Amino acid sequence: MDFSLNEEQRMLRDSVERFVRGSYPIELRRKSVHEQDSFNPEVWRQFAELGWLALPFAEEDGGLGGSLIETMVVLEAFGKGLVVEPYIATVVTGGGFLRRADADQKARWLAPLIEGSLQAAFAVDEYEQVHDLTQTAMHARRTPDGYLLQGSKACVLNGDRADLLIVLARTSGEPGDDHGLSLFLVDAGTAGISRKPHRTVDGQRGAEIGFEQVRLSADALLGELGQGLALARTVVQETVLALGAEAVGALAVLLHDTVEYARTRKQFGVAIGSFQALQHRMADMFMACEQTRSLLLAATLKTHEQHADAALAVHALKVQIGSGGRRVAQEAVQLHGGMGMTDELAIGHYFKRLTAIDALFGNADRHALAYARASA
Amino acid sequence: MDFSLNEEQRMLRDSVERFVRGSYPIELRRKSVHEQDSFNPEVWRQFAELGWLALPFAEEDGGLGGSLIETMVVLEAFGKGLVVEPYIATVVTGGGFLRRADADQKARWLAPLIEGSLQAAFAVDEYEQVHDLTQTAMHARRTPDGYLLQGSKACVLNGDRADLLIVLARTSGEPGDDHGLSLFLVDAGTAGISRKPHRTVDGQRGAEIGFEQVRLSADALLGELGQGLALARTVVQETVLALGAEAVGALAVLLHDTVEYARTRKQFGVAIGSFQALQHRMADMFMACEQTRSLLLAATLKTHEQHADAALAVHALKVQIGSGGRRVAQEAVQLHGGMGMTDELAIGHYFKRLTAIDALFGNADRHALAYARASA
Amino acid sequence: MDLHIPAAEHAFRDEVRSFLADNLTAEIREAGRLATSVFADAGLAMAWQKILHARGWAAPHWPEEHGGPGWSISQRAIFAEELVRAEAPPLVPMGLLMCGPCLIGCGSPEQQAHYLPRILSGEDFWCQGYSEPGAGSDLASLQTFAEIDGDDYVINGTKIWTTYAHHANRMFGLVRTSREGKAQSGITFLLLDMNTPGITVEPIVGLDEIPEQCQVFFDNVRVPRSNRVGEENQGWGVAKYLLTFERGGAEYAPMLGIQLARVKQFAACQKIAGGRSLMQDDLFSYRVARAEIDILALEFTENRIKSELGAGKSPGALSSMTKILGTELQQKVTELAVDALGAQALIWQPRAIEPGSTLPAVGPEYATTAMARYLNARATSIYGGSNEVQRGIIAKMVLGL
Amino acid sequence: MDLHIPAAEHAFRDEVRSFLADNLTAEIREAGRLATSVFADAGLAMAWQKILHARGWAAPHWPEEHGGPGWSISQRAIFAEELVRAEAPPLVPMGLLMCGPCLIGCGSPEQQAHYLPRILSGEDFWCQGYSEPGAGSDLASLQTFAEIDGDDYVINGTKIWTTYAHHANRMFGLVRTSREGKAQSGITFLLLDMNTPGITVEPIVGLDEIPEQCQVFFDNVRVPRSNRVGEENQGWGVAKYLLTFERGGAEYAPMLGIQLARVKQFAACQKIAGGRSLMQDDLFSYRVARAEIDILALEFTENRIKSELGAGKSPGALSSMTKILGTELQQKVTELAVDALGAQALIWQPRAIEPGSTLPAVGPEYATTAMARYLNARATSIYGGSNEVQRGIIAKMVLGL
Repeated sequence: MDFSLNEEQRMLRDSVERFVRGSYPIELRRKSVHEQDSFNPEVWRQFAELGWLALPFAEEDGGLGGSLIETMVVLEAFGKGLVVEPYIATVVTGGGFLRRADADQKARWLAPLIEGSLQAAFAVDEYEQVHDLTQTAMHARRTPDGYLLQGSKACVLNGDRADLLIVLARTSGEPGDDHGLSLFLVDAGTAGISRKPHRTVDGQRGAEIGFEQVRLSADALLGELGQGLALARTVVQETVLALGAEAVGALAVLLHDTVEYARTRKQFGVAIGSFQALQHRMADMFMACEQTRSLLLAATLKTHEQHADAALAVHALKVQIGSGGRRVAQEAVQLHGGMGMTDELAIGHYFKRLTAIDALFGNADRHALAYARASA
Repeated sequence: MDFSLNEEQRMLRDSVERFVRGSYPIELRRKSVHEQDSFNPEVWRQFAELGWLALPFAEEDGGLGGSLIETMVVLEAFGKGLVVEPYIATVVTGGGFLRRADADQKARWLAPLIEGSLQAAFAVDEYEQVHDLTQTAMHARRTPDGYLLQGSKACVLNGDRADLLIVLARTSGEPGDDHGLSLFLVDAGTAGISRKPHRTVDGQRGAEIGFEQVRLSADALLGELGQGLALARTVVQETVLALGAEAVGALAVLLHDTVEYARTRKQFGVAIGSFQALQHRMADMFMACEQTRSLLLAATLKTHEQHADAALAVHALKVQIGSGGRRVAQEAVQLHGGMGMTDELAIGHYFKRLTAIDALFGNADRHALAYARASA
Repeated sequence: MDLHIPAAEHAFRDEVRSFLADNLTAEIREAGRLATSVFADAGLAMAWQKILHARGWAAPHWPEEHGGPGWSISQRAIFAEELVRAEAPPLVPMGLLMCGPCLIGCGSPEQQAHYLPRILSGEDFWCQGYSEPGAGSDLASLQTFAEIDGDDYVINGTKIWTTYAHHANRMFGLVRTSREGKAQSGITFLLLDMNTPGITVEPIVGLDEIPEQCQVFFDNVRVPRSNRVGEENQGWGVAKYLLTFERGGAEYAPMLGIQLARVKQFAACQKIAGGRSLMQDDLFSYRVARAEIDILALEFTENRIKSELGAGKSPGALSSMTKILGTELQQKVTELAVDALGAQALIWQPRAIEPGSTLPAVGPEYATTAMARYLNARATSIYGGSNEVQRGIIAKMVLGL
Repeated sequence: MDLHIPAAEHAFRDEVRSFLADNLTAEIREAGRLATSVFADAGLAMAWQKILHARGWAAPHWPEEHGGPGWSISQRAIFAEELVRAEAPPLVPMGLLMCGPCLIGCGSPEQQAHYLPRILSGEDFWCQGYSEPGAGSDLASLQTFAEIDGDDYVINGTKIWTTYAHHANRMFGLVRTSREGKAQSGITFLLLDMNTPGITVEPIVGLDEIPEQCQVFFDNVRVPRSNRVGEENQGWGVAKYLLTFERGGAEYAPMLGIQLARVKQFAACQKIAGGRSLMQDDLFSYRVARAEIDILALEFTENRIKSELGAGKSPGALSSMTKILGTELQQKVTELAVDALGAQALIWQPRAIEPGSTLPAVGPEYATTAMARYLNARATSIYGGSNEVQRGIIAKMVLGL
């Protein structure tokens, strides 16, 4: 058992952390959010240049052949820096699907993604449901030369600017069935697609996307017809890992900043960090952060090494980032007092990001129940 | 809306509290538990003399015509004094059934109960189940002249010495069915009944009771054949209220003793009650106690006045005494340090009683789910 | 001991309901429904106050001689409950619930005659100048100084977390007039005109992107000495008096009950695995039940306090308890709302939910306010005396620690 | 970064397993299975120690030159896990885990030569004399005094919470030898023979009705000065050294995993409404899952600490974290066991569950120990440095508050 990064991974970590600290100040992020629809093209160009967009892809596909561990290293640093650009949507989730695409599909979509000229979004959630893949109602009907998509998707992250939409739709069965789901690679410019963009609470962007008689050619199908559920679950699992790494980074900053604030903020003539009640609560925050990091390690390594209980460990991680993360973030705001409630301080933005991470792909409760059922 | 006791109720409260303080010291209780099988006949004689055994029964049945409110007043004081004698098993639960019995049954069983010469026990729980009336497996078969009981009951409180067993058994249907349950008034000396007595963690006594071809005459049936579930639920509801009152009394003592201990126990040169972390936790204990008292009021008055949501309020009370009670009791032990873990201090005995109260008739979780289903 | 409601109270409830049915306009009701904080849209809240004032109902807690309706404690509770049930926006509390009662108890006859009618009518919009950057929980350490110069105080310093200072034309507040002795003993309670030269107001944008709070700067601001309430250096006592009054009446349970009912309503429309609704999910409905049980308990705790008040007793430190329980439950309820939404909770459109906004909102209506409410509710355990301070009060005042 | 287990470790695990299969007798295993505390039946624990000692495995943490097996950190962890898995009773820790390492680090060659072999063989049974009625969390305030008289110390005072003092023939402990200066600086570490005249032991009955703890009284007890460990008045340092050693190795996750698996096993036999088992109940299985997830996290936290130790670093205050997490999880797991039992949790038969008891037990076996375990587990957050003290250590040592 070995928990240390190897030389290359350490260099990668140092380089991402250097970028975040040096080239991604909070003002730049704020500008990106409020003036650039949460996407700074210059930042994305640097990601491409530094090779981070190529990281998780096989060398024969033009990638760097990095493993899950490298992705975790990048995301933890992005979590610390509260990077708002849609790395997870495009590279982790979008890229996760494209890694499993066929050669023609890769040539069409993956090459520009790695180059930095393509944005992707996973159109999965729908209204009137709490994230559950089997509840998918949107359907794709077979036509002589392809498929006809009909339905709508809610809160598609990065959906406002994505060039490529990866759409989960029903090619047979009814909502609730765990068969009959298929995945499609859809050009966002296809006729019949309409988007209502919106901001998200954590400074990112999403869209409600309508599909009205959208005609797809047969080669839009990703993987096997009717076998989309398993693939979607695999990629969601990888996405949850990435969110977990980001959360671990964000939690480290929340803990650090809160402790620093408590050491310097004076009330009643002393630093508030000298109050025992607050000390004990910060000790609890510390333990929650450490336990989260432990589960990130467990889930990443078990998935990477394909252990039988990898899926369980990923559920466990999502439970912990949701529930431990919520508690730590709420305490960080509370201990900052009024300042924690301001848009000005970074604390609140970490709070919002952790709130969003919990809500995505099923919150702590959903994953705890999934864990319970799988481990009974 | 009026939350004050009337003159008679105040006198009753004063009299029970006077008894508990003056005539029921912890040493007497200890003697009762360890030397008298948890039953001091002299104490029971005084209960009879003071009229407390007659309290909840109609005047025409030889009772004093007290309402639920009077029973709550008695039980809260008993909770403060940690009275171990089986008032709830015999008077509240046993008496609850007998109040609804026919005239002959009352003449046979209720008169000696009020007089103090009869002990009762409700034989309801069985092994391999968490309290759920509909899971009852024990059955009673009709015979030409009555019924034949077969099966066994687990942890029958006061079952070791009860003269009267009130037995819930299945006269039709299968475990899980909510019909086909009937109640029987059974002389504990009837042939075929065997008992394995045991202590209970809270200083009381119970028994595993086996029924092997036990012949009952037709008049043993309480209420209508196959209609036992509704009546059992009503009496369980009243029993839960009584347990709630006892819990409120016990919690008041735990809080009081913990605060007193914290004010006097010194460590690091100061009273431990001056440590902010402990102060905040005692404030939480205080709030939990007050919220429990509020739910006792709500549940008692709504049941007494037969409000539509009375059953909901009783579920709520059981949730609160279980979960709030557990938290307060655990904190009381923790704040007492090693002393809280000793048999010598009363703290631990209150802790055990509250633990038992939670476990009886479905714990906090069971009642929370019942509440959820009833209020959805 | 009973839960009996006298017929007169039923009649009074009917009277309030019919008034609300007739007078609470759709526009004002929308401001209540969309409010994501205890502070509704300022303009519409003031409009609503004017309507209530016309009926004599703007200040239920005030004594009759100053313009209160002369209601019993039960009547006030009924009135408050019905306002919540009708989704009326909460009135701005700084004048009606804070400054007014304080002037009634501690103000001079002249101050009462001048200010009280203008509070009732809404002509004056008050804000509260207490906290400072260095004086939050430790309010007594405040440093904004008022120096005597002739008939005036000359004020320098800054106040922070001043809710709606950018809407207000008046401020009541605490300033330091002496640095001698204990920190509490050099504080004076003043009334200010926000249009006085030297006052600058800077709104602070909150997590929910709404500028509800402000920082206020004082640069040689002259305030007539006649604007002092109580004696010089005795302002701490005035503030404490205000606090007792402010807390006594607060009731959280009715509002919480309605907010939770809304959560249940939309959770019943959310599907989970197996096609069941989220309200059929044991875990979620368990959490809802736990909140509902806590709210029921709080309702009776508040009833118990009211019945003590009715018997002329002071609720004392029990108001610290309801503040803690009420605010932490509110946080729990807003959390449940977010949890019921799944990814839709992320849709963020603060401008679209402003009353009267014509911006199109994305997603179902119930998703539009949940997140902003959740964010805003985090402040409830910070302001009004943080819950840490309240726990300290219980430990000291109730438990004697 | 990997979870790879080298082949040598697999082989070692097999070796341990086969040893346990051959040597852990049914009687001793019963003592492990019925243990409701970290202290199993003293007689059987000592019998088990003798069997391990015969194989050279009684003291995995000791250096080889003093009789340890010379194992790596991983081997020790594997050994500990396999003991737990086989339901072996825990060994009595006061000699092997506390006194022994302390003598190895701070004792004189003579003390080492005399005592260490007797610890390993089980010839000596040690108890720890630290706490006093007035010195619990604040250990440094201890008052038991040792006065010098010729070649002896003469001790007067009392110790409390002395586990198994009634079984012990030796005590190591802290006494005050000076009242000058800081409280910590007048303390001396001594070794005592429990048969010395003037020592009285009074067992304290616990909530679980088991006399595990004792109070020990000293009335002019003479102890040779040669029984001092370290210098006079330097005992605090010795005790701190012991503490570091004691904590470093503690692993909670393996034991917790097995205890929780048992809860799941019997919860699967408990029926609830609808005839489903309690493990099919979403709420109960949710609580089990939460505990299981916390245990998984703790397992990796402990792995991380081990890997730091392997790299030669000190776990430092992180051992405070595993103490808090481990004990609070243990409390949670024992709570789940009680919750799974319903009313059967009340059946109380402490005598019937003593190893070798022939008293008939009422009810199924799984119901016999759950309540005693729950009660006993409440002590785990009190002893060994209360969890309040541990949180303070994290705040100060890790967070720098």
